[in-house]
Amino acid sequence: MTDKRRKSTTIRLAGESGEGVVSSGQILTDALIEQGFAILTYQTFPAEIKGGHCWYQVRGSAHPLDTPGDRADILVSFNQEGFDTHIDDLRSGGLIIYDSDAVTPVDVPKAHLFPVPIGKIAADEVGSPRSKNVLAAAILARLLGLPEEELADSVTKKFKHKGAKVVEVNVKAVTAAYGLKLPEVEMDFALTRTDTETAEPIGAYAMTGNDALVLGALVGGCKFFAGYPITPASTILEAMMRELPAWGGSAIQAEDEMSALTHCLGASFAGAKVMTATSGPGFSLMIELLGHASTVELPVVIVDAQRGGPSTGLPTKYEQSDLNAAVYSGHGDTPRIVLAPSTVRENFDLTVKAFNLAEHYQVPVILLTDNALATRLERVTLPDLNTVEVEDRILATPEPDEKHYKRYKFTENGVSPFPVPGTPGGMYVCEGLEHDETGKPNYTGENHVAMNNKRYGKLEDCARRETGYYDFGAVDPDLVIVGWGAIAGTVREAVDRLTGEGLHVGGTVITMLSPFPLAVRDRLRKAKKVLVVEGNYTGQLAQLIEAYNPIVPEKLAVASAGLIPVESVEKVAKRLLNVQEVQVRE
Amino acid sequence: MTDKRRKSTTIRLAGESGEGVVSSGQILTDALIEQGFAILTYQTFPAEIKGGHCWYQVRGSAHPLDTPGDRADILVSFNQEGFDTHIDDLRSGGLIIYDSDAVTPVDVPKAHLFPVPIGKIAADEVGSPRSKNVLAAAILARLLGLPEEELADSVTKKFKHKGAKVVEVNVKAVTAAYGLKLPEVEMDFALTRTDTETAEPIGAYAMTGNDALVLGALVGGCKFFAGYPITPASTILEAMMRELPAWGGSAIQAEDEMSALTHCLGASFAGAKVMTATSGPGFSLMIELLGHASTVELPVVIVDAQRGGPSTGLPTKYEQSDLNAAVYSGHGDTPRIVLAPSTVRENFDLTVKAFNLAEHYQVPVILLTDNALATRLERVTLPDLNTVEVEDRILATPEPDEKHYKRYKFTENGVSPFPVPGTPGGMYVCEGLEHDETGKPNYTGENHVAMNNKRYGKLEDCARRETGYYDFGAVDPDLVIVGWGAIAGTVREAVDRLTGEGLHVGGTVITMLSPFPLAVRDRLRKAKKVLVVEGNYTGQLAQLIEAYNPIVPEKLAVASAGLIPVESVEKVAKRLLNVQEVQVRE
Amino acid sequence: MSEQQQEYSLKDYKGLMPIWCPGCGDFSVLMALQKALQHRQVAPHKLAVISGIGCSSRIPHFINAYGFHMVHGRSLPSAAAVKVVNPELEVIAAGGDGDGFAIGMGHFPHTVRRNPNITYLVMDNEIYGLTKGQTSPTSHTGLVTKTTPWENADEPINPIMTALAHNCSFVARGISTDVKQLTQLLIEAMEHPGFSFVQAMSPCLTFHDTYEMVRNTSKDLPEDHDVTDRLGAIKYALDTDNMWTGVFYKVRRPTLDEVTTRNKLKALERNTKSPTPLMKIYADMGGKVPTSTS
Amino acid sequence: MSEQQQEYSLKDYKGLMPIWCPGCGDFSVLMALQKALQHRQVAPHKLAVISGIGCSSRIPHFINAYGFHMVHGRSLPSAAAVKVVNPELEVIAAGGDGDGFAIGMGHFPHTVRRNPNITYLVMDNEIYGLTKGQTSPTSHTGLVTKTTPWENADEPINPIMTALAHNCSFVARGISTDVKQLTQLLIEAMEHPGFSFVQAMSPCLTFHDTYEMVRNTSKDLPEDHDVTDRLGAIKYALDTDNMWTGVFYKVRRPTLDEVTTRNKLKALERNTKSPTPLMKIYADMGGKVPTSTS
Ligand SMILES: Cc1ncc(C[n+]2csc(CCOP(=O)(O)OP(=O)(O)O)c2C)c(N)n1
Ligand SMILES: Cc1ncc(C[n+]2csc(CCOP(=O)(O)OP(=O)(O)O)c2C)c(N)n1
Ligand code: SF4
Ligand code: SF4
Ligand SMILES: [Mg+2]
Ligand SMILES: [Mg+2]
Repeated sequence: MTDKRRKSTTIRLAGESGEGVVSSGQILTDALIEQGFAILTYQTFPAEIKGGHCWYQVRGSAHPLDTPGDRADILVSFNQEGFDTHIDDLRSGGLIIYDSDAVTPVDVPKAHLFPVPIGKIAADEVGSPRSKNVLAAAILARLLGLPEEELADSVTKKFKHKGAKVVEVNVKAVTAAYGLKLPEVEMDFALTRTDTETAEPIGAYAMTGNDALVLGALVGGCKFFAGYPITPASTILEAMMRELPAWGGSAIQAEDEMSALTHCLGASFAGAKVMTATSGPGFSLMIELLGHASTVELPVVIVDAQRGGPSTGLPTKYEQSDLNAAVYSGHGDTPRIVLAPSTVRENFDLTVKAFNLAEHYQVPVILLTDNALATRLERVTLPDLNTVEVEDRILATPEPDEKHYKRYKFTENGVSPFPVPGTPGGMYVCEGLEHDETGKPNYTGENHVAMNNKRYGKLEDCARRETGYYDFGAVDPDLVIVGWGAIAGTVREAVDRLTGEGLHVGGTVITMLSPFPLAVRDRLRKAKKVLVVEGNYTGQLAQLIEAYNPIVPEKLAVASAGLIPVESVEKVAKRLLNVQEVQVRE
Repeated sequence: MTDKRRKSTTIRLAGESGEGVVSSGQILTDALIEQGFAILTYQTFPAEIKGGHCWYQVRGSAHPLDTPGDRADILVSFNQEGFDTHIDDLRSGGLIIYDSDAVTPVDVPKAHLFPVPIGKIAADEVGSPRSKNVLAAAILARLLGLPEEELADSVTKKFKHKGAKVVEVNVKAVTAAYGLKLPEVEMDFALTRTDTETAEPIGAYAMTGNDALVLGALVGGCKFFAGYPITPASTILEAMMRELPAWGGSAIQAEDEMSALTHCLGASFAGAKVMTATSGPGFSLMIELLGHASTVELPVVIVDAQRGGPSTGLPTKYEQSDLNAAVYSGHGDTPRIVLAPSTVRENFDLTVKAFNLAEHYQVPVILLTDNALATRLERVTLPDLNTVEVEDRILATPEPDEKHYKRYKFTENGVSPFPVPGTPGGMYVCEGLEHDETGKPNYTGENHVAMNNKRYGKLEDCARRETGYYDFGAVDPDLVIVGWGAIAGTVREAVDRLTGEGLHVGGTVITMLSPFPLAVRDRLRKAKKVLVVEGNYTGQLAQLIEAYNPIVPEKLAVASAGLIPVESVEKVAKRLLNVQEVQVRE
Repeated sequence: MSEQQQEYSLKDYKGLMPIWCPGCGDFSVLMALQKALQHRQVAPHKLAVISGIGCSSRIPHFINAYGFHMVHGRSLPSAAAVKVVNPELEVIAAGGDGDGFAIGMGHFPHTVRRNPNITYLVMDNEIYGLTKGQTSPTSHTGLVTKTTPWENADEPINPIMTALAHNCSFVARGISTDVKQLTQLLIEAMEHPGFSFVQAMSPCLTFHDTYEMVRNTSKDLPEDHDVTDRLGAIKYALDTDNMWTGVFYKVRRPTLDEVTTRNKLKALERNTKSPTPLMKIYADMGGKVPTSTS
Repeated sequence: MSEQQQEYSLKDYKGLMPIWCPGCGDFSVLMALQKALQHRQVAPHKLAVISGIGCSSRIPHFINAYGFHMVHGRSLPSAAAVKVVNPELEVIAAGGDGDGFAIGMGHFPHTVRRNPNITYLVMDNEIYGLTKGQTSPTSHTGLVTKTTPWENADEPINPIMTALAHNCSFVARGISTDVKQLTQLLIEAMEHPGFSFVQAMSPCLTFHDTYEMVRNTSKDLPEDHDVTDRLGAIKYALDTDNMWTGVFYKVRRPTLDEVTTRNKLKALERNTKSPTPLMKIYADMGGKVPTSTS
């Protein structure tokens, strides 16, 4: 079975927040990164500041990864709750490492137990109870096949700034871990690099989705940012506050999300490329201004890093339930572009694209990411800058003594050249009332129709120019599995596995939700069955596809505060194909 | 042709705002009301305070009316702009009355001209330039067949409070009008009451949509209102500020729309039936709170009196483009009920229903009306109070010393009894974070799924209990014309005319947009063709139907700052039926 | 408990276990509030605690009462409405400095103007705690945080001054480290008829430890300070050397619930002679017109 | 016109014909603004006028300049950002009392705190004009309007006091009936480096005629009023007998555009030694690191 699937190992650590779960995971992740492995992480924090259950998952491989993995190959649990909550997510035949002084294993079928008195070793042998995290990380590193010296090096580097004493203790923890007797397990957790030459590049950087997004914005030419803190978009605000001045721009922490977007609209009116970032509740507050941006035709990129909704909801959990909000929110007929990246690399690419489209079409562009994508660390390749296309706004060149400049001039594709304030002869009023070509309020039916045509004409042009989705898997598929956002990785991996089993399954990832990529229709119509996978309750993408397509997609819509497992997708796909009986050779 | 269509006369007055256009129309309308005729008006104001072009249309009949009429039978124009702008909307063979000192008629095909020096008569003969409005109204009254004394009585009543002198002048204007020589016209404008006995009742009250809505709220038990002024919902706020104390309730003018809805949520939490009213821009500002209401399960009625969008848009024009906003706005999976009345009477009925559903399901209910419905004066029948069902919230009866009261208890239909603060033993936290049955925050996947099931379960129950649409016209139609909101009257009248011509056409008015009335599907599927008529650019209802139905409805979506004429609907309907050739006997 | 029905002990006001970081100032503020409630013997089921979002705004869960966890920044309008609908409830709005003076700033002056008879308790840590340490509107100029790596340049909001500017009918400041005084202030605030604003300095150990600052600069308002003297109160509010604590200002104005009740009485009285336009139609439809005597 | 390029006449500032009611105070305010602009010889293409929604907020159309008609209540954050992006523009935010102190209230204190170098002109008619006569936040207690048939019971917002409470760097009041003084105030406001707030009393003849009140109570601030004395200014602001006009207060604080420019310089300088984390990656990708010398 592994022949078609690339070798990877998935590790999950679980325990009480503050116990070292996350730091232990990070030490391991850093070591894997330094050793040149691909990694992809998934983390979930409690919404409380201190305490609460938390877990961290990291998957490592010598090959690029699509998901952080469903079931863990190795589970590490520092306390009983971690053990009890996650034991069912351990792969059959997997290994569970647990603090033997804190956990009493009950009823563990088909798993290997590896009790280690982690706390005790840390306190007594290493001499520092806080070294638990390094100890656990080192045990894991050893299982993954990392040599002791390399891990010691990595730990040394990591703790150098805390002084020699701390380094010494932690290197001791590494030694202790490598001295332990390991259990006999039939599964081989070691990561190997046998076929590195034929492998796809795994990339030079390990970045979070949010960092990739900010980099994309800066490369895309963002010169102004305003935002208000909110999980999981706060780190975008923080990065922008730190970075933008160094890039010759300005960032402002606003008093609320309405102020944030209003600042952006002012800056855009003044000619700058602008962005704001928020999550669901803040996005809901921006709706009036989103419609305003659309009407006055100002470029702006609005990031909605989705979290569990509705209302304040599940602030630290993954969910993809703001699609309807992004595509439909706002009174009146309000055109906007909505992009949805599905990997950390796409967070970079589509942010650049978001700026290009916003500037090209003078329209608000919503970038829908989500908590999983925002916080995951993923190893990525970044493009050479020369290959990155950056578009600027088409500027107006009025006669210096021009009167009644036509800011909203009717053109072929609806885009009117933009006069930057300060340009002689370009004076106009940027107007949110319905207006004529000069920006003067005008409420006649003819004008309203013409202006709606102009505004939606831009979207139509965009729909013609942009593909907005990509396909993979079988060429003439019996079933197409459709996904968007972070869950698309799940679709990719599922299609990979299913085609590996000889099934005619294709995948489609939709990266542009508005304007809806109509060409997707043909592919979906040709397929015998369609399955839409998304992390929300009502099946918002399925409904959107239906709204534009006279076909009935099957739904797999689950909002359960976590990524939908590849297995679930596989199962439904097989049911749809009536292939339950197909024998999967082990 | 008139045999199937009921006799009516449509009058349009046009001129500069402030010239007496509206007051003249109102005098005529009042007289018609007093004389027991059905009336239905349509007005459009300039968005400016003073000046600007305005017009007023009133249709009178001895029978109930569905629309204010497309083309005018009689056009009155006080100035050249009024003449030029509206002459094309005059029915062929109709009459145009104009101030002969202010208007030069050019190129008027198939219309009868009636030049009257209105201004001059008012100034010289009547002795008051301001009496122009009564003069014009009296000419019209005469053409409609109202006896002079009755009009004089009506005018006397209207101006009584301004003193004997004003009354005298205005009665003189009536006399002057009745003394004019009328032109010869083949069309008979007089309203007749020949078949009153068989006619449907035309109702005892002439009310605006907004007034009917407020009455519905008060009858429905509304005890708290908070709002912020905005056209065309300001008159709801004004009426509530005036009325509510007299009904034992309280109303608050808030500092913005977010405060308005927040006030309402507090009052609802305290146990009151609550409502707020706004228009598009204000509705967009309420979105975060709408999602909150949905999550914390608080009853609230939110009126969105739609106007032309997007953004500040066309503040005084009719448009129905907030459907998407009402149905889909808000991050996360956010259940809400959306009702859309289509007549002044339905404004009453559906407001009562909105309260009933809000209270029954503890869910926000959005009532989508529009500028046409809000401002139109229509003669309506109101029901006997005994026939009006009013529902109250199901209250909790906790044990006085109960601990951890289950405010969000799972039940059959998702509705949990409500503890009014002050009730011993019912203490809980009304929680916008995802929560368990007691209201305690809970972010597990199982709980989130269960709570989404609970919240959407209420909508499913509602979809089972409520019909949400009604049909008329042919029983087994070849074409079904679908409409919602103010435009539904247009659909009714069109179906009336088409069936009158022997065509198998049916009509469907959708009055509940969320949860979507799935039974509508069967009717639409059975029809050979479906045509959706709505006053917006993107065809929002058509898309909504498509989102829930694997059929392709044809669209007729027009946003042209006015009602879509019945004629246009007829034309497209015929095209779809391939019956362009059908001879319509005159 | 049924035997002592009339007597509420401190533990009768305890809700869920607080989930704040050890050492968080909010623990003491919660304690002061519970003591004040006990002192006033407010029946838990007649108490409504309404908050926004933030560490501090979690407080409704920690009190045995009817609670309402609103969205971020909007506790005040809902708290005011609760009092309008049910004037018999003791209504407390509570939250943080970000909740109240950033996203909630638009509602504060207007709630002050309407003067609902509620108490508003702001736990001011001069930082955004829940979102992990960003600059807040009360953060001092020059502060370096995750969102002000180049130093905060803004003039901080002065909550006491803001309240006084709008003629807030009760204005006081306490500190989490003096639970006794804070308890007293909260008792007085609840007893005051009208909108009572209490700023409680409540340090965030995790993201911006202001314990030292609070200790070093706080000082009781002088005994002879006249609480009816608005200008005098303003002087103390503007003092940048000392962080004065105690009651700054107190004035009696008609409360929102008094006004709405008065309007109802006026209107019901008028119903007998000249009902409102819609009330007339209602009567026509067979409805019974409510009057002040009915 | 090209010959006199350097000289702008009053008519160079005229835009579309105002559509206000005859007698509306806003005509005079517009005139004063245009005169002030002419006095300062601001090039029309270097002028940006940003407003919210209301009768008064229509003003961008009536001035020959770059205009931005924002949504209701949100002129300030956009005006501030315009100045940050292009400090060479003269930026004026303008609007009504409802726009600024009802729906826009949340942004006022925060704009004051950040101190962008812009001028904010509020045309205060103590009513909602455009929506046809509802009570506004500055309407006096007791006023009867369409929305307060039972009398307005709220304490009005005092805009001057509000500005002073947040240490607004320039605070002045003028009246539409004294165009000369108002012109002078606007000139001074534009010249002041920082956020300049000018309240212009501007009666609405149609819905709430305050001409008489303005005439009877307005009074020039005494010659000897010290504009650097915040408490002194507050005293005049709180005076309920006289409506004082003139400059109340003036203080020099770093402006938002100065701060953002300073941060850029700091950061660019640091780029040479230690670029920011993402700048490092950018350099790896082949990007050129900007520095203060490049
Ligand atoms: C609309 C919206 N924007 C942003 C947030 C994120 N958020 C939650 S609490 C908070 C600020 C908390 O600061 P404060 O009110 O001072 O409370 P503290 O945690 O310091 O007690 C923010 C920005 C949110 N929940 N909703
Ligand atoms: C979000 C939103 N709410 C309400 C309105 C309606 N509205 C337009 S102007 C206005 C108030 C105008 O008052 P003010 O700002 O004092 O200006 P004035 O007309 O008196 O000059 C209101 C409530 C709106 N346009 N947008
Ligand atoms: S983060 Fe700060 S405010 Fe929040 S609980 Fe911890 S100490 Fe208290
Ligand atoms: S309504 Fe009032 S504020 Fe508006 S233009 Fe007329 S007078 Fe001026
Ligand atoms: Mg705080
Ligand atoms: Mg005003």
